[in-house]
Amino acid sequence: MIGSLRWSRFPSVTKSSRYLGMAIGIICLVPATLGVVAAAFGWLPHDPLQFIGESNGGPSLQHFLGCDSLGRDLLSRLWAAAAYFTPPGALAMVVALSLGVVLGVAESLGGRFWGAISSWCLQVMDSLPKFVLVLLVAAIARSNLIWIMAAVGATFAPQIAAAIRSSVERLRAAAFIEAEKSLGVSMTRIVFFHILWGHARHVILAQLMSLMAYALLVETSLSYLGGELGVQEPTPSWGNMIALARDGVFTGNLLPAIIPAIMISITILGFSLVGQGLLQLWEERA
Amino acid sequence: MKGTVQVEHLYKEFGGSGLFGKWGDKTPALEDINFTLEKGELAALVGESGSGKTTLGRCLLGLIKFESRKVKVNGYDIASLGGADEKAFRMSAQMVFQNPFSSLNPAFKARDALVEAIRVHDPSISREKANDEVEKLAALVQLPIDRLNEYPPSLSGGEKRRVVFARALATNPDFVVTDEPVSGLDQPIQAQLLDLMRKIQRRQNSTMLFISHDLRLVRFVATRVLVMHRGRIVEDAPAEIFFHQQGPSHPYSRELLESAFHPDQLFGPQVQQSHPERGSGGCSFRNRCKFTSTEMDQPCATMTPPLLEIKSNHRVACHWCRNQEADR
Amino acid sequence: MSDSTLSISSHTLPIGPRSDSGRLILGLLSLAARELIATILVLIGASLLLFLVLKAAPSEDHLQLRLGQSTSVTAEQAGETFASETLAGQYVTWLEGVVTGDFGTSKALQRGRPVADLLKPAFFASFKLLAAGLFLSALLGLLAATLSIFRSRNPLWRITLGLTSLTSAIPVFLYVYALVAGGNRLIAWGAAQQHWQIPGWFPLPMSPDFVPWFFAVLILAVGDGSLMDMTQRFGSELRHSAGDEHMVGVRMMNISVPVVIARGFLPGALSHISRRISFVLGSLVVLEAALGWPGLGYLAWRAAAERDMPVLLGAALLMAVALRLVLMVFDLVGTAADPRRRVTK
Amino acid sequence: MSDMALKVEGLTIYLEGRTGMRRVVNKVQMTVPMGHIYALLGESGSGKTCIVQTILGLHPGVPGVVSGTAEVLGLNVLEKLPKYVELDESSTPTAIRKDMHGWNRTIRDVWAPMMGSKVTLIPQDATTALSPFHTVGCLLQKAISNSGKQLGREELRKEALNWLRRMEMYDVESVSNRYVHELSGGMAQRVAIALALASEPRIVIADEPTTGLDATLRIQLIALMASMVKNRKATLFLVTHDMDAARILANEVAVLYAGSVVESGPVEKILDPTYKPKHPYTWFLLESERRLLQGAEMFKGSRSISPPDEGCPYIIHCPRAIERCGAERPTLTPEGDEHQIACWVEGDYR
Repeated sequence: MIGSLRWSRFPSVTKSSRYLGMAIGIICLVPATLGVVAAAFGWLPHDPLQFIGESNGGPSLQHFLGCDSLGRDLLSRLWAAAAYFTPPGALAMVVALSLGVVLGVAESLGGRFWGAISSWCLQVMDSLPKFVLVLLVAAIARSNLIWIMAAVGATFAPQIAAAIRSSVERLRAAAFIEAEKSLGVSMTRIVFFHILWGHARHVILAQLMSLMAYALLVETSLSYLGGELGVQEPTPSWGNMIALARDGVFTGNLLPAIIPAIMISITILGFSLVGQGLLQLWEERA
Repeated sequence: MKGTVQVEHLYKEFGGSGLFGKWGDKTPALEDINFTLEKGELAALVGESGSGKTTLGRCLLGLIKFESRKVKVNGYDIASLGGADEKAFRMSAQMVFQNPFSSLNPAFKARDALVEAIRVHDPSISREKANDEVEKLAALVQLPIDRLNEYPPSLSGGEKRRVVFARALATNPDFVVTDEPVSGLDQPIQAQLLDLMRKIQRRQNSTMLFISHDLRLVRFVATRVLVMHRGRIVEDAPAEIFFHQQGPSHPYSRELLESAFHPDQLFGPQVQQSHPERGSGGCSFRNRCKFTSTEMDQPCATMTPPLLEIKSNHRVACHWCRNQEADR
Repeated sequence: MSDSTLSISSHTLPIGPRSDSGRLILGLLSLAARELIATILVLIGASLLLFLVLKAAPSEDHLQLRLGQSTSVTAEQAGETFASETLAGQYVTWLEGVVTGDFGTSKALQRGRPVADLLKPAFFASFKLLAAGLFLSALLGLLAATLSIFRSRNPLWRITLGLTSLTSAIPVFLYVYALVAGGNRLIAWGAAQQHWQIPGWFPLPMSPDFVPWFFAVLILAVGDGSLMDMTQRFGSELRHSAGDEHMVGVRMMNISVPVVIARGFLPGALSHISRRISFVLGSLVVLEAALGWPGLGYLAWRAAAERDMPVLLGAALLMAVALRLVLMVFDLVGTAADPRRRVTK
Repeated sequence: MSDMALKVEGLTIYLEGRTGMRRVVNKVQMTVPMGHIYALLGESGSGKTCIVQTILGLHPGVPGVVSGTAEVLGLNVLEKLPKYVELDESSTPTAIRKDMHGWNRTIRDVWAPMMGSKVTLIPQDATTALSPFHTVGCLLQKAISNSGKQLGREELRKEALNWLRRMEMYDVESVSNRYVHELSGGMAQRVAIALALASEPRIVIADEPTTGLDATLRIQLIALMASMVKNRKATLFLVTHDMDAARILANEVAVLYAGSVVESGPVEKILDPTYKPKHPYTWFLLESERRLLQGAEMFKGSRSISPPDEGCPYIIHCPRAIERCGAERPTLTPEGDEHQIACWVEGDYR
């Protein structure tokens, strides 16, 4: 009776504010999603690579957000950049998920030998600074975004594995895994259905959200810094759009620099807020 | 073969460190366990916590590795289970775990847990049919049907135990190990659950190993009592003898029985003494034993008493009891 | 009750050192020894991983590693002998050089200069920045977390918390861009107003690099999600620590509550910080690259841009070593703070 | 100062549940004189622990709405709570007090001088409820110095060891250097009893001290507590569902069902196996114990998941309920010497 009531000296966050956070997060993700959808269906207002407008032209009915210094439509480029980033970003998620799940499950359920081996692998990955490893891959792969994002995913695998490990430890301490085993449930079903889907789902999703935020951060940072490491012109990226418009500040052309900056910030904010909301949802349920 | 348990010379050690578990100290958990159970028997395994009761139960179901000459449950050799054999064995032997709060996945409804238990051995059963089965099971363990749609955290302790019990019964097992199935519950609920268990066991004529630390719970349920102390079985007696006729023989069993039924007699100054170190030879109970004398040449201090029959079906591991029996 | 502890009502305990401090020191020493071995193993693994990544590249980048590692032969000769070795042989040769402090020579960045000479001064500059950034981030995060817990129902604090999320979502390179642009505008404005003739008009001390350095630290502490992450993790850690079951006993015994909360909080917080270092190192690279400050991060970025592999690998390994050592120290501190982590198996 | 150690009147507690406010404790009345041992007997979920935690201000959560008075050593500990009475005529809560600081202030102002010195607690599970950061010796020394004794360092140490010896412990030096999580359940519980008694308290509150222990160990601990408490003439407020413990230790007992006291009186009267209880729930408790011991046929279903808001909480299971039981909540009425029953139907049950 009492057990079902909420007990905590410091109630974490009220329900309303949690949903508020999630809602704000989702709203923040809307512009980027719109871009992906628009680009996928070919609804972009203009060709993002064509010099059609006047250089640094202001917003008009034809160009909603104006044009960049080379006369390309800003809105089209903005959306095209989101669409261009999506497949590599998804790849990062896939890599992180598969690597993290394999290593995490092997670490916590693979017995002593495989456990030690995969734990070593994870520690090795974790001990190298993520961004530097990505730099290395970027240097080798000659700024191929697919490879860069695969590296981001790989460096994020320890985080996924940690979520799985803590989940398994919890269930094991609770004798749950053994109970299922004695029932005759196969190990595959225990791992995928009970542990990954039933227990670790929220945490893994939250980690994937923060992975997406990080991947976006890495991509834009590399593209902004230049040095043939990130996305190269003329392919649009929010990072190289800012880099191109960097000096516009001094000539009064703020828009081409500020709009991608806002897009980057709110998209990252959206990913982190959704991830945070998922974590709180999980914390409350557990 | 179904419903029988044969255990010969079972040993189990815990511990060991390093990559392959080869280094470090090992703690013996079970030493030289021997017993057999016939079909339809309800044996109670009693002893204080840490005596290895649960470990023995897990060994019998092949959940952990152990060393033994022969352990056969339902006719399956547990040490060499694998493949199809294992699947069939898992269907015929079940365990009700100690902690129902955790042996159910909090993310799935009670109904889903039961459906899974039914469908895991025969995936051809449709969901609707499995649902019907589940409702039958719920009726069997006297769980209201509407409680099946709750998530485990919102079930009460007794209800959770019923769900866990129903899950173990889902495959119609011939052998069930119930590990402290009612501990931590209120007395009325304990009584109800025990009653239910006994009825079901009689109806299905399955063999059951009932692990408990409380002899009161065992008294009217068990047909056989196995007393464990520090990883050894020290007494194995029919319930009739243990509770009614002459009472238990081993001093430890006597103490257990007294603490359960006549707590007042135990009052007064007690001398708490250390247990002898494990594996140091001699009887593990000797320091607490009322009957052993302090002379060191006594066999109690030097020789581990073997589990020997003093009467038909009644085996005790105690030097003193054997002497008594010889004197008689 | 686990079955491996067979001790209820048995009152014997394994004989060990009597005093608590003795046990603590012994336990920590053995832990430190074990961790050191693990660290060495992991670092070998890290170097192997780096080497393999380089080797996997379609180009012959990995051959750069041997360039100039020994001085007696010419670079070309060394490269040729290196190329003729087996993969394992190449790795061992490289690792041997790295362990003895010979990272090879720079290929593009400062052609011909030993990498070790480049890395050493850069490392200390970056380390200072990193440590300050982490410390500030932890401090701000702790502050925000404490407020969010103890004043959780006050709307003002909610807004503050929302602001931490918002400020934290802005990437470091944007902050740097804004900082540089803002600074330049300020200076330009000053010039336009002819303020440069008036001594002391500039509101901040211009001379030593302290002010920009402090801003850099602040950016490192806030940007790239650092502050938000710290606040969130610290908050949940504090909540766990303060809501732990033993608080009942602690309150009833009149033991100081804040001390107990802090001791429960410390190990988890330290492990969060150590997990965060890896990310902050990335921010450091971006920060230094964007500001053009000499440091390990700048070096790494330049090396990557110019495909100067010996320098990049050297920087990565140096960062890994520092990271593992910090991790080890944090683990020891956490273990010292919480006796529950000291259980020797 | 009154000679009452603990006096609870009309204590009602609402807690915030998933489906809104929920009444967990309803108008509980208790008086515990100095030197008495009072047992509050109830099944799990009947609100026992909630009562203890509210009285002690140890509520781990926002306590919701509390009304009534609870005097500990003559001091109303609920008094300083801001807005702690917020019930309208039909006693439905109108305001939910969510101000945790009021609670903390109460702890600081009212409880601080008593906590750990005059009033102590024996927790349910000592391994998790005691501080994990202090060794047993350190905890004991703190408890001893809480009593106000001025002792030197060496004396404190010796006294702490003495306490462990009194608890029939073996190898006390080694135990006192250990942390609580390194002890077995039985030993930790002994330490908890020693801690509760070492500061020479006026009242010891024991929150289910014997649940979760082995059968043999449980009896040993009850015996130990009996001898320790009785020797020291301390007041003990025992909250338990263990009828043996209540029988052996207590003078007086109150039976709690779904948050209300249904019967209270001297132990030898109420918990005597031969006693014919007046209240059907008490009868049910005793009868199920008897049947458990004798192996007779058991009852089906006892617990109500949510008791009705009005009327007798036991009405769902009561075989002799009359119309009045459904409409009006029975109040505790005296029935002979010191014996009170809350039931509208008069006379013995069966």
